Amino acid sequence: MVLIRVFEEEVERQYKRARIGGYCHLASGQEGATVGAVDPMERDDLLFSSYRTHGLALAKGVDPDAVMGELFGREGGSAHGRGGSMHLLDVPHGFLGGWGIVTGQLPLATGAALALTYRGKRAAVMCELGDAATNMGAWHESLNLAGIWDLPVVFLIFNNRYGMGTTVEKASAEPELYKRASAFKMHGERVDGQDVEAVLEASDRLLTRARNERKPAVLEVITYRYRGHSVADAGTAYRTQEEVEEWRKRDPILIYRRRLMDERGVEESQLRAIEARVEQRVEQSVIAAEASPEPPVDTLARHLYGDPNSAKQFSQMGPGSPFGERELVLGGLGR
Amino acid sequence: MVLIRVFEEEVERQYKRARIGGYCHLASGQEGATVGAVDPMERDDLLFSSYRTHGLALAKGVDPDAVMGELFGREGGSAHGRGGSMHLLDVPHGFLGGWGIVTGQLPLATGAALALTYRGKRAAVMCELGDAATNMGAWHESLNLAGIWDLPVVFLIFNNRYGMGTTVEKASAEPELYKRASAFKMHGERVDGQDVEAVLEASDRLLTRARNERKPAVLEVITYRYRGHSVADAGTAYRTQEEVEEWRKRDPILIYRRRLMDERGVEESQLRAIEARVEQRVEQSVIAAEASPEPPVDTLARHLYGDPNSAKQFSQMGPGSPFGERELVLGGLGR
Amino acid sequence: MSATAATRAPATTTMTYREAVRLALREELVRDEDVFLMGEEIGVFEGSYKVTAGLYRDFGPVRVRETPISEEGFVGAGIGAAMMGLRPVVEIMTLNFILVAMDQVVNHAAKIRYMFGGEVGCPLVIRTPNGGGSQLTAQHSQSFEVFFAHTPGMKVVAPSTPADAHGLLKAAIRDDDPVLVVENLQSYKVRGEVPNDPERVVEIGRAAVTREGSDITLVAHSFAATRALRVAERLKQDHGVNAEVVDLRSLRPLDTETIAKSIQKTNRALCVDEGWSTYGVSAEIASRIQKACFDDLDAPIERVGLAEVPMPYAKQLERAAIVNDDKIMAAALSVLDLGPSV
Amino acid sequence: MSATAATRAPATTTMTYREAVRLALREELVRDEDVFLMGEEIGVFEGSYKVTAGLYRDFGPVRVRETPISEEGFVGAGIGAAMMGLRPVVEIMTLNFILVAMDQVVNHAAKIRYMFGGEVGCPLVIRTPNGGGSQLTAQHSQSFEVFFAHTPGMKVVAPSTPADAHGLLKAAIRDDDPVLVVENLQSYKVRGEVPNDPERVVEIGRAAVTREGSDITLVAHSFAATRALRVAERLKQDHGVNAEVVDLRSLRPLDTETIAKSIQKTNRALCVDEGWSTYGVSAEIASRIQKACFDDLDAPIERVGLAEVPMPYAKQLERAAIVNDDKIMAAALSVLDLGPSV
Ligand SMILES: Cc1ncc(C[n+]2csc(CCOP(=O)(O)OP(=O)(O)O)c2C)c(N)n1
Ligand SMILES: Cc1ncc(C[n+]2csc(CCOP(=O)(O)OP(=O)(O)O)c2C)c(N)n1
Ligand SMILES: [Mg+2]
Ligand SMILES: [Mg+2]
Repeated sequence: MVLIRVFEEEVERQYKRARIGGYCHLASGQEGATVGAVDPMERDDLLFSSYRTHGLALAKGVDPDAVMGELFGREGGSAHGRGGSMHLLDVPHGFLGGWGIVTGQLPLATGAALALTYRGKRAAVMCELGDAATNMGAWHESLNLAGIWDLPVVFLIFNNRYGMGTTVEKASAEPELYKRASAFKMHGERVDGQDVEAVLEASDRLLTRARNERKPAVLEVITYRYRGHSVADAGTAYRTQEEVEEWRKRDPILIYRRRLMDERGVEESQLRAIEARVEQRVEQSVIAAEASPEPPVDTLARHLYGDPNSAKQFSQMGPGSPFGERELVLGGLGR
Repeated sequence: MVLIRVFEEEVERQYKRARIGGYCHLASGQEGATVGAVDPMERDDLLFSSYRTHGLALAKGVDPDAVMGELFGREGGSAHGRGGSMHLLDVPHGFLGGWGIVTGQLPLATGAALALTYRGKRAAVMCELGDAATNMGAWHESLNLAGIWDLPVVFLIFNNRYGMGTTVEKASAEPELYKRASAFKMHGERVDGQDVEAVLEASDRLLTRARNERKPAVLEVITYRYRGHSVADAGTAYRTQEEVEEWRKRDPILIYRRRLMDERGVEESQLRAIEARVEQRVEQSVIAAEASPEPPVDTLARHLYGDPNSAKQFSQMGPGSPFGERELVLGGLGR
Repeated sequence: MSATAATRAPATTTMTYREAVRLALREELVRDEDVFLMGEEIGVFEGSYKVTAGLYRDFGPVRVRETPISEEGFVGAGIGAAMMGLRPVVEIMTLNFILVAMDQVVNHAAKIRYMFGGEVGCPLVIRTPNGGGSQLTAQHSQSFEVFFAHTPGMKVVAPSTPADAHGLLKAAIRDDDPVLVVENLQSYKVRGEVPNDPERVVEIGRAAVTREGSDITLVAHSFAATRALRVAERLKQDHGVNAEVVDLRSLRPLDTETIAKSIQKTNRALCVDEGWSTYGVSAEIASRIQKACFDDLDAPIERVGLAEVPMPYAKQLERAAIVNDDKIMAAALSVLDLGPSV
Repeated sequence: MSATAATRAPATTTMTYREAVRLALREELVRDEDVFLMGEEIGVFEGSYKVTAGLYRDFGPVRVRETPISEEGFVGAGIGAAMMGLRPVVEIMTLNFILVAMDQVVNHAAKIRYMFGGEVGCPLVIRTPNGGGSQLTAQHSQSFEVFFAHTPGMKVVAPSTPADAHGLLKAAIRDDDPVLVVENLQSYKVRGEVPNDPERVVEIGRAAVTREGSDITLVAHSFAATRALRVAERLKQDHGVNAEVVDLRSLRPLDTETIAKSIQKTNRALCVDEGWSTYGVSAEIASRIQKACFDDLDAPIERVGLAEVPMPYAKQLERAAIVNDDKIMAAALSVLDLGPSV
């Protein structure tokens, strides 16, 4: 949690210094939901997320250097600088991406779960989405498919009360989102996202159930984002400063920190030590990102196609092609 | 009911004689559901339907001559021969079409209901769809919008047990389809479609509620189609002959006929008289269709655009246009 | 006094493209009770790109209707409302998101009037910005308006100036057929003069010669037309070339007459497009020119567009992918036989 | 005995296009455990157009997966499964219905590999028939494969013969990138020879000269390529014209080299398309030809396609709208200066 918090604070600083560009969605306030949901995941379990993806990637074990590198647009980034903040990915760690179209990741997660069953693997898929994403048709189709095909997937709703500036009550005819699982005879439940251990317990239970019984489920986590929808949004037009302050009092890190000290006899100094290490780690990720090379311009067409025959397939497309395309792309496919 | 039954029997005959072409979806067996649902509709109420539309159009008061004329592809048809079996329409009678894309009519019906509230009209929209259509995303989005905006629309599910050859149980994670309304905190109920009066009671109640309280609802009507999915489908690959026979025993016309005679003291002769009139009416619709002119080929581009300025807007598109387009379309817009 | 004041009132006002769109919406909302706006975050949030700022406050939640994230649902609802005679103006936050509503636009809005033999219409407007150039990456930087220009039953306009953004949007709102109004993220900042006349509309289907020239014709739409003008000036300064610029403004209908007239004069043509060239807008332009101006052309028609890749994130990769002034310049010189053809 | 029998075994088998697709699916299902089919009614119902007849019986519900009506959902599920290394072959009942899954194809399948810097791929095949001509009307008669040909990251093939339908589908299934295989409702009935070799594939990106000629080149794909061959024969018989026919087979990549070579020989070109011409496939073909063969052309490149209207129902109206042999004939004659240009 602390790593994510500190990491995103650094991201915001770097964004202001224009070392990071494009859309950038921070999640400070949602660390309890993030860590609680992802911690029980096993290495073979697969995680899909929306565009608000930094924390989830880090929680799933993606190297902070690869995350910061991607934000800096460097070859060392998890997508070699092609994806940016919204499109982190790390297949070896089972992080199947950061996706930018609201609810676009749900059908994909459903298909990944189908692949697990097809291959007879004992693993589960976790698919994060926002509260507002439950109003998209792809939500309905994905849950229905997961239901009729008994797929091992947990649909994880991070209900932070708003889709950009729109409240859940305004956008969803059934604002208790976990209840929407009933349209698919699917289990759904709701948990307090500011209590990391509560989230962890529920996530662990539903993931285990998915792995062992091939049963999909909906887990709604109530949480809050302190910052605006993205760095471009002040986050003040649609909510009061008081509301934000109220939520800060229930900060997931604060709550857990207190619990560790008051109930688990952890010393302040121990926590300080962790925080110090975390800050170091984040600093190091910036250094690593700076050290990583920028993608050379002549690799613009690289990664467009993956089939080894692609260059050959396109080799006769040259004549009459528009200005600049032949060298740029037709040539590039060879590389 | 009898009119619809006899009319569709005639349609099938004419299709075999190649006077009718394209897709043609018959609904014999569903007459109770159709008449029961539509009869309580007032003239200002609006009806949207899927492609299985003949019965619904007739029930809403569309002239049989206009329906048969459309099937024959004549100018006298309700869409002047441009739409065919799937695309009947009659705005004056509040029949807002026959639509071919599964669930495509739901967002439209939602928008029509929105227009009614925008104009402060005391009327309701009824939108028919099939059981399999409840698995499409547009179903979810439409019901959610109707829910948050309090729109006067009744979503009418004709659950005839199959989407082409796929059973409801195979396609829908929640096979009790009316329960899916709960994902939108919406009222849903189920009724026996072979008992026309039961359907009528429920439909009347929900339409009245929609008009007076601006409350949307889901009405699931359990029914059955004797014929295949369309005239191209024998309807034998995915169900047994016994099953069809069982359902024929609960034929909605048979049931109602008995009730009228046994409980309401209606004379057989009276019913015979009605049937005779109906057969005459259907014969007459064929004669009218035959008498109606075919759309002249030089009107191919007519109805493409409706704005009076369209011809002028397109008047400078001519140079370099593909072979045959200038006369065919650019010219046609003038007409 | 007031009379003289009136005569002294300026004929135009300088404003941004964004403000021009906003003004058009405001004027049409005032003019016609049947006009209403629908879209995500267009109310309290004032629009993701602030186009609708102030309208929710002034016209309220019925005329400026906030929607959930349900493009297929609310675009379809707009179509249904339009069938009932209302004039919905639906905002899609960016063009990229219209893909989830594609069926409602192509299979419904575009088909309705014809499919029902003219018995019902669909006076719907969908307005949405396209374009890239701000590191928004693959899923948020597209310009595939050609999909809709390919679809009979649709009308598609893509203004590049504040005056056209204002006049064409008003024309679209008053049109009885479905019109897609393509705005552009880069164009929102463009400033220009807009006539002070709430009754002025810009006719759909008319291209504009935005710069007179004799040596080559640059054909473009949306923000590419703004770039083309800049490059035309550079061509003059650096090479003494007089380039004519045709701003298409409308993609369907397409004003081939104005394009052809220009090339009959210049004998050379370069099509510029913010989107991908292959199977793109410039393909249609080039194929019509070659037919209409077969004997007038001194050189093959050239096309320059977005590199044929999804938009990459890294700044310098994105810069290499988009159609910048240098690329247009180089392409123009190659058409003029003054530079290498790449 | 058996040896001689083997040598006597025929090198090809005559079958319909429909049977050729079915054979390719069967062979690939046998060859690779990772290949599976998904789609509506492809199992018990044996496919809306009976393409998958017998496969459900022989391979069962896991390899031949029946889906509910949820194109967006199961196309996306196919993409997700492909990201995991499986090779899903998704059937969309007809091309018209892919519009509800447009976002999954254009914003996801086509973007994945590039957007993630090559760290994950999408070896997905979507196969679906396009076309009209059976009074299926506006929402069920379209051929907008150009939408996908416009999209970098996609590969699009559109075979016209049983041999190509067989060989290209197999190539698509074995390809590591997303491939849209466009079949055609009219083509399903077409008969032809298919080599008896389960290892044979037809290379993606290669057009075929299906008829040699010297006077004019007819460029077409899908069922239009079949029509073009018929018209070429008529041109020979009725006018002594030797027409060359280029069957594109692949739209992205597009084999411009083969097209250009042909026109450098014939000096005249007619593009034939079952779909709408404006902003359609033939626009790209024509604009590439005019650039590649600028000095070779004796006449403007002509295009003939579906009338620019939604498909009407009435038989004679539909006949007037579609690209029939007479229209192709007339267009060819106009290119040859043997007939009026309309
Ligand atoms: C289909 C689509 N429509 C609109 C958008 C623009 N958009 C991006 S995020 C967002 C709000 C999503 O809110 P929610 O699902 O609650 O997730 P959160 O941002 O709160 O994490 C919107 C409207 C999009 N990316 N995709
Ligand atoms: C989006 C879409 N996908 C597929 C089809 C093809 N199709 C037409 S009807 C149908 C079955 C619909 O079944 P149901 O909703 O139960 O209605 P019924 O035919 O039983 O009245 C299918 C798959 C279509 N028209 N639209
Ligand atoms: Mg949210
Ligand atoms: Mg059904």
